Amino acid sequence: MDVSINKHFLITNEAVDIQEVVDKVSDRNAGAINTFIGTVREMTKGKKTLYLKYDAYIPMAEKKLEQIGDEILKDFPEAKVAITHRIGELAISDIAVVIAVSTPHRNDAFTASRYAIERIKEIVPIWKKEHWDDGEKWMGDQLETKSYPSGKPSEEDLS
Amino acid sequence: MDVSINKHFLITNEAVDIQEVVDKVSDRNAGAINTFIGTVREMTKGKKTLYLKYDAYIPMAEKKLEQIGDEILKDFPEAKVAITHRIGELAISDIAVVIAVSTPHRNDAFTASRYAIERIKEIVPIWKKEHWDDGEKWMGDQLETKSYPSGKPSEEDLS
Amino acid sequence: MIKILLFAELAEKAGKGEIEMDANTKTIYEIKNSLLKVYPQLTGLQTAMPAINEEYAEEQDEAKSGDTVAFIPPVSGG
Amino acid sequence: MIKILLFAELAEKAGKGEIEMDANTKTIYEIKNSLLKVYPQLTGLQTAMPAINEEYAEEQDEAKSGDTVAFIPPVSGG
Repeated sequence: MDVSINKHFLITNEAVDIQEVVDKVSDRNAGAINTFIGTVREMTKGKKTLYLKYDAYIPMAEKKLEQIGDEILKDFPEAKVAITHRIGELAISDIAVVIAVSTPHRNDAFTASRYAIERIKEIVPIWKKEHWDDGEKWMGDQLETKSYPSGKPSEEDLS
Repeated sequence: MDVSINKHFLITNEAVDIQEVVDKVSDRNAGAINTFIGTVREMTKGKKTLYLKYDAYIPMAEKKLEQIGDEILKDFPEAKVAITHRIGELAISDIAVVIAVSTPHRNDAFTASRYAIERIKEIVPIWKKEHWDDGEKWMGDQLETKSYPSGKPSEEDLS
Repeated sequence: MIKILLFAELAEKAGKGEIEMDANTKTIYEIKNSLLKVYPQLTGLQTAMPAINEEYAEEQDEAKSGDTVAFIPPVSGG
Repeated sequence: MIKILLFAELAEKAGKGEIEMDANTKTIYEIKNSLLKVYPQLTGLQTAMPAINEEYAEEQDEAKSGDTVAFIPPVSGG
């Protein structure tokens, strides 16, 4: 049996099964589970993506995903968190990441799941290479809500 | 083949399959899918639930779920929405509801999914009966964020 | 004939989920009062939201013969 | 010996993802400058975030022989 299936914070080359990630946070005292699923979008600002390639610094990426889980537990001690991020070549509509957070009450599940995806885009060493029909490019910081002029997370983000 | 499987807004007696609901909102231009999964929690305010029973006014409930989908499309025209709510007897950890919303960008998926669960608790004719070891009760309004002193949705909620 | 639907606690207290009311036209308000005469235990009707043919309605709205009127207790899905 | 890891664009530009640097102790700042002498095309080092043994580090932090230093370009997971 593949032991990776039980890891709550996982980088994998395989297709991500949503149910498998959700099962890791299942809890008799969870009333709510929020999942965020990041998928490969075809069109971005009028440009057509053919496929993506993700690369990661695997051991550090898993460590940083786990750190995000720990940060969530500080705010929501009853939460359970699992995150799986796929790497390698992904086609349009493929799942890149699944975040699952269970909490007793729904507000916390939304807040924590939202927090997790923002943090992934800040501190987890994973890189996306876009392949278009007229070229390819390793993408930089993809944050939609915040920008790092220096390209670096702030001191606070790294705490 | 059961035609209900293709309904985006569904009340069902069967166990809810998360992947099946997510598949309904899959889209080449979705970059984000948010799912909210409501599960049966064992402990609420120190009281132990043995199981739940959900009842619904099925045709109106499906119509109101569809209305919620339409409301979301007004704000997010590129969103796809699917909601399945289970009725009948549910055990601890069983899934009561799955909401899936896909959008090109993640912010909208979170906002819309959050909106959907709040609206379900406002306007969709579904009722929960809690069964404890010392009794049972049809639950009233379960909103965590808002209260209706009259027990009725407001005019605005019904618009 | 107007069809009346009751749910959850209301259905349990009435001992049935469906009642047929012999009438051509009646406001929700009149239907409630008629029901309360026969089923005085249905105090929950006061906090229920009425619906006519699967759309929420108001006290003064009229149901006609052939319509379905439902009394929706405070909902608790999700 | 300090092990240097490069990723994404940095790895492509260097033509490799792993470099061994013969040194006992070096600050991140010194490692960067050494790398740029051999691989002047690695301008992206300036916006990369350094890490020592899988934890983010600062310019003035020291890596010792046996440590792994990684240069993390702006991330784009999710």
